[in-house]
Amino acid sequence: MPKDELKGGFRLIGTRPNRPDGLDKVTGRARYGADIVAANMLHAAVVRSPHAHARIKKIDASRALALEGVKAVVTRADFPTGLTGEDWNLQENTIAGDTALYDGHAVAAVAATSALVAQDAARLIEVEYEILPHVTDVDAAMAPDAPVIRAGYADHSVPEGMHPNVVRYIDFGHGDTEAGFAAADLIREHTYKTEATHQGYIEPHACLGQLGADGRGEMWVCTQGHWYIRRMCAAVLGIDAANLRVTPSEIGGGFGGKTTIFMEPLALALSRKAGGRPVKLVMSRAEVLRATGPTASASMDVKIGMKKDGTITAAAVNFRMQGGAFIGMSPVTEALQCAFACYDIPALMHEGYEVLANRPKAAAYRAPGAPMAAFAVESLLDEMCRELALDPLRVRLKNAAKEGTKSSYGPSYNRIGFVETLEAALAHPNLAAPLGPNQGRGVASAFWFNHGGETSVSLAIGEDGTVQVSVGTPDIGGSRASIALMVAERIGIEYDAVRVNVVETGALGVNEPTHGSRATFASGKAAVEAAEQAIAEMCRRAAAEWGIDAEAVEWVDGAACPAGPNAGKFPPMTIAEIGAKMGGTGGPISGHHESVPGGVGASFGTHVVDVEVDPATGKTTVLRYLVVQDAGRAIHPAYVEGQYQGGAAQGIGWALNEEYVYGADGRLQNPVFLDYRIPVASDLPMIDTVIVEVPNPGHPYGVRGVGETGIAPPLPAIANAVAAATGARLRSLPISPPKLLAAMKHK
Amino acid sequence: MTKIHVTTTVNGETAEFLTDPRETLLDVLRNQLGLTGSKEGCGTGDCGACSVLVDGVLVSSCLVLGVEAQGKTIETIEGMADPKGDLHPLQRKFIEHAALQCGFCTPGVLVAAKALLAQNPDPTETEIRYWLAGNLCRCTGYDKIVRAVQDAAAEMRGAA
Amino acid sequence: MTVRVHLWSGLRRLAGGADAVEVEAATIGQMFDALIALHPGLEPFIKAGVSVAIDGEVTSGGRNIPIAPENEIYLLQRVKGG
Amino acid sequence: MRYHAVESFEDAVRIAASSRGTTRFLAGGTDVLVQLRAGLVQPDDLIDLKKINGVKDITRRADGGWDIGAAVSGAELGAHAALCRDWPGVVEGMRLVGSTQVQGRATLTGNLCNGSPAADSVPGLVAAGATATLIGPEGTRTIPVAEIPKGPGRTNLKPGEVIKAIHLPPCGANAGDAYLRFIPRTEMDIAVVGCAVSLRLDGDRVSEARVALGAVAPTVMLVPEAGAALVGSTLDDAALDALVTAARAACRPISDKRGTVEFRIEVAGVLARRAALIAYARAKGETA
Repeated sequence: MPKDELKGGFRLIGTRPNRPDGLDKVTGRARYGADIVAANMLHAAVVRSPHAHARIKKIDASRALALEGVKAVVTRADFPTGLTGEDWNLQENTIAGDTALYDGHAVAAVAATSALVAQDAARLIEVEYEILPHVTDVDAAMAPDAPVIRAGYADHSVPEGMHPNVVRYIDFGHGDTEAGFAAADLIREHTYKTEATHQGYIEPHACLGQLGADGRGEMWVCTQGHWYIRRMCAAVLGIDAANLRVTPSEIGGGFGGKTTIFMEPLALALSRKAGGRPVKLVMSRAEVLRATGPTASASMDVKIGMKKDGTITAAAVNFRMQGGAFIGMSPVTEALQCAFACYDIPALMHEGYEVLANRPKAAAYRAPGAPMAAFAVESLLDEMCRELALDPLRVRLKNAAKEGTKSSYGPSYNRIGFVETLEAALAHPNLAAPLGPNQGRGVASAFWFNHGGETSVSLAIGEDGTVQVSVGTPDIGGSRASIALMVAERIGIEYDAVRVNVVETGALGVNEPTHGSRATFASGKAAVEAAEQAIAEMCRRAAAEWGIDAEAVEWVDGAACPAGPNAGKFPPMTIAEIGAKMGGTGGPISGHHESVPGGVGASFGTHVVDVEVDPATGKTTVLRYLVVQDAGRAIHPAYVEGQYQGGAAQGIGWALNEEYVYGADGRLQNPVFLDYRIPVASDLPMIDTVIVEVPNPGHPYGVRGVGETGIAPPLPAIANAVAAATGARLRSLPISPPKLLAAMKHK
Repeated sequence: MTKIHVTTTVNGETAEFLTDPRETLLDVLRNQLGLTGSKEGCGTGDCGACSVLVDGVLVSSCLVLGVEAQGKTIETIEGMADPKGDLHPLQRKFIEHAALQCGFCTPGVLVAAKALLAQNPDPTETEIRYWLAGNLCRCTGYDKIVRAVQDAAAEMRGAA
Repeated sequence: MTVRVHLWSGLRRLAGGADAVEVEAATIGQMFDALIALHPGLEPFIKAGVSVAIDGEVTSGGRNIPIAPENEIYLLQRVKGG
Repeated sequence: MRYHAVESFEDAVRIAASSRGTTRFLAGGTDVLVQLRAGLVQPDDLIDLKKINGVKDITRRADGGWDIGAAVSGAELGAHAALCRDWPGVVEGMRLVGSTQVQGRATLTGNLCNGSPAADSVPGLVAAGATATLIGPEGTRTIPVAEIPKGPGRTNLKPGEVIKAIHLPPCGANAGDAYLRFIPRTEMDIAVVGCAVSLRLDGDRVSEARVALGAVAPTVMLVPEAGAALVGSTLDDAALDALVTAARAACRPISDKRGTVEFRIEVAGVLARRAALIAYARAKGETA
């Protein structure tokens, strides 16, 4: 790949064409998880535990099975035994064994001829529970008297003497923190808490599964990653992965929550038990909130040492996070790694504990761990800047990590664009907007790694010179468009001449999901590599036709051309001409690329928010919002802006209103959108964006992932703005009006 | 369970179906009439993904029973483009402004926005935001949705 | 070839307290094997899955990835994404 | 479940009386369908009132008051200019219920019969002194709206009774009303606190005032002391302070997922003050 392309000067990249799936999505034609039917299809419903922690003494399905139209009931007894590790965790979460571990944990499932009959039958399945003591709060779960959720699951890292609910301990750092703190003029230390939140995708999980007695099956499912669905379902059911063909539907949002399985194996198990009839299983919103994968709740201690000029001399954090009743789900490692990743700090210590609690098995949620860490660290940083009367953006600039900085999590940075985001924020007009009474401005920054991951892409030249690209990363937010732009740019054809299809598991090698901000980065990079292969082949075909060496042919603007006057005088042979006669020149022309792409570029962001707080009620209104983030290069700027705006909106929701509320009985109190309060249109202002472009040298067009970073800064930025407006500092989220009003009275 | 026969008009065509009285209009549209453009995001009237017009009134079809459709005129997303397939200005502007990411809320937002412009051809940003407050979108932060509605409204005013 | 591998502090306890360990290796796989041979306590962590950052770039940790003495090599806890 | 689309209230009452199981009346359906869907209620008989003649009517009586049919939606209420002029607070309370989509269906009677202490339309009706005509197996009766709520999810309607219509008194001269609620978002939430104020002026002085609070007690309640605090005043600071004190003193809230006891009491006073100022301005003919 010619590196000078990093400088820009593109024909298509950076333009904003209509997305190829747009027409289907504005006409209602696009098919999502629940939008498909199959002949002879059954409908399923799931019986869920109403208890946070309970032994399952008996399940009696006889009344349900007697109901007309009921075809199958499954319990854990219908699943294979002997699974270990994460496979066992997945099975255990799919359907409870001898113990229900959280409110909403699946206990049984039923398939019937209609959804109404299935729901009626589910109510007729009688489950006898012995209620066990439960714990849902992370700090309470670590206390000596906490009920033990699962004994013996702590891994090798956990120090002796910890409660059995503590299952993992992580520590890392560098430098001499003692000396660092000794060199500081100001040391501050506080504890911060964040509640669990949900990804809140509007499309509930839905699938249509079919599995025969021969162990062969198919599944249609809304997911961020159908190979993950295939592998996980196969493991949970004890079937061969290759025998399960999984086709992804269009996906109605995921944000990390659709990177794993929840109820998919139930549909397959019911199908197998019902003689192989296809089974459709669609979650209700309450099921989504109770029994899919919200993020972790966190309790975090932060200590920072700073000189009077704002130089950070040392910092230490201790984070505790619960990710449900299953080991390995809390993003405490990522949270620690992100905590100080924006800064160049000589001495750092990170410690973290993963803790079990009677809550659903956490899943990834947009930059998992980063929002909590940012809330804790960026809040404290802001407090210290205020105390020292320093400008918070300039303090960030003073301590900013740059190319060559040894990162807080270990390795040294390559080219990164954090400084550029701070400079762009400082230059933005929002920073000069006047503030009125009860108004305040807050800033915060954050980092996310981004991710490469297993990637397999195929590309084929059509007989008319158009190009079809097969990718394995579901399109959540415009990745078909961005991949088509890159392929069209490279081949030198029109954007509309490239069709990008998201294909099923049978059509490509294994692909990781659309997660880790990787679709445009990894599938895009692989698609460009595949295009290179096809271009090389097209050059060979032209060379053979012209009777010259393939090396003497170059690819220019969608056509093979003789490279220089010595190669011979031939008119350019266009891709359409090559495609039209490929049957006679050696057969189909395609390109294919499989890799775990390196060259991942981290993305940094800086947000600036203005809020107004009603002094009488503690209600916060977001007046103005600015997102500045390094995209590397924006392939389709409109969808980059969309990621920035959407991430900010989710972060604003997390900061102000969203939280999992558990009652004393361990039941989720707010499993509906009425009370799980995601931002509505009237809650938000326009969200201003600045796309900083510091190209990632590891990608042919300079792409960094852009999807995740933007969710993290709003949590501290809003807390900082609220503190500026009211003088009250909230160290726990959400900043709900009752909490803020109380803090304002007691400040 | 006895099913009830219902005759109704959907997107200008007569439709007949048998429905269990517990089924919602959304169930009927999706499962019986094959009109899966209306989505179920919550089933409780909180998300707006199932928005349709019944006799010209914007409603959540998850909060209407299928039997209530008797004799009514229903308009869904599938009827928004003209019969030749030419998109409504709102549909076009949503694509042009990248006002959709995952696209799941989009049919409901479009139906609701169309109802807004029918009674208020020149809505302010605030009016658009409050009218659409019952249409949850988790992807976009609403910015591009509001811009697309404003732009479509301007075009429709100009064309009128 | 001798490469220098930086450990996160949780691993240092299992490797005699040093923040970096020198082993003979030309690939990531050889490096893992040499680390385990030198400090058997590292085995469960390496087997559970770690990421390897080479010159600042987090790789897949594939065993055949070449490494050289001039590389900056870090072991990292595995990172997920949303 | 049997579905009955009745053409008269008498038929509705008769079917309800003859039902051996659970009966629900369907007007807007925005609460009933949610309960149905969640499995909270499984009616044997669902009686749809919308085909009854007159249930969609908004009628001005000869005395200047208003009769509002049982199936009039929030959107229809809001579109009625004359009613909005007379009782802006009543209408704005109803208009806050749910989304635009919900407004297309939800009704005053449904909001009232749901029995929620947080029902947004009820404080305005109570402050206005609205009454409701009920029809049941024992005949027809008219009672104040304030007497209908009994506790969370419960009403004083007798078994088989249904609301035919809601009646607003004539608003009269120099009167104004207002409703405000507190929610953490801007839309789509259940009220954490609600407050309606209805008052009449004699010159600059308040001659009559009624204040009703929502979500701070098991039912929406009229707070006579709060109204009394305003009477005779020009809404000066002392009167407003007395109003705030009286409103807060009347609160008997609970702490739940939507708010704490302390917050609800505090905000009840804040809303009372703000709603009184709006009602006062409206009574003076100022737009607000």
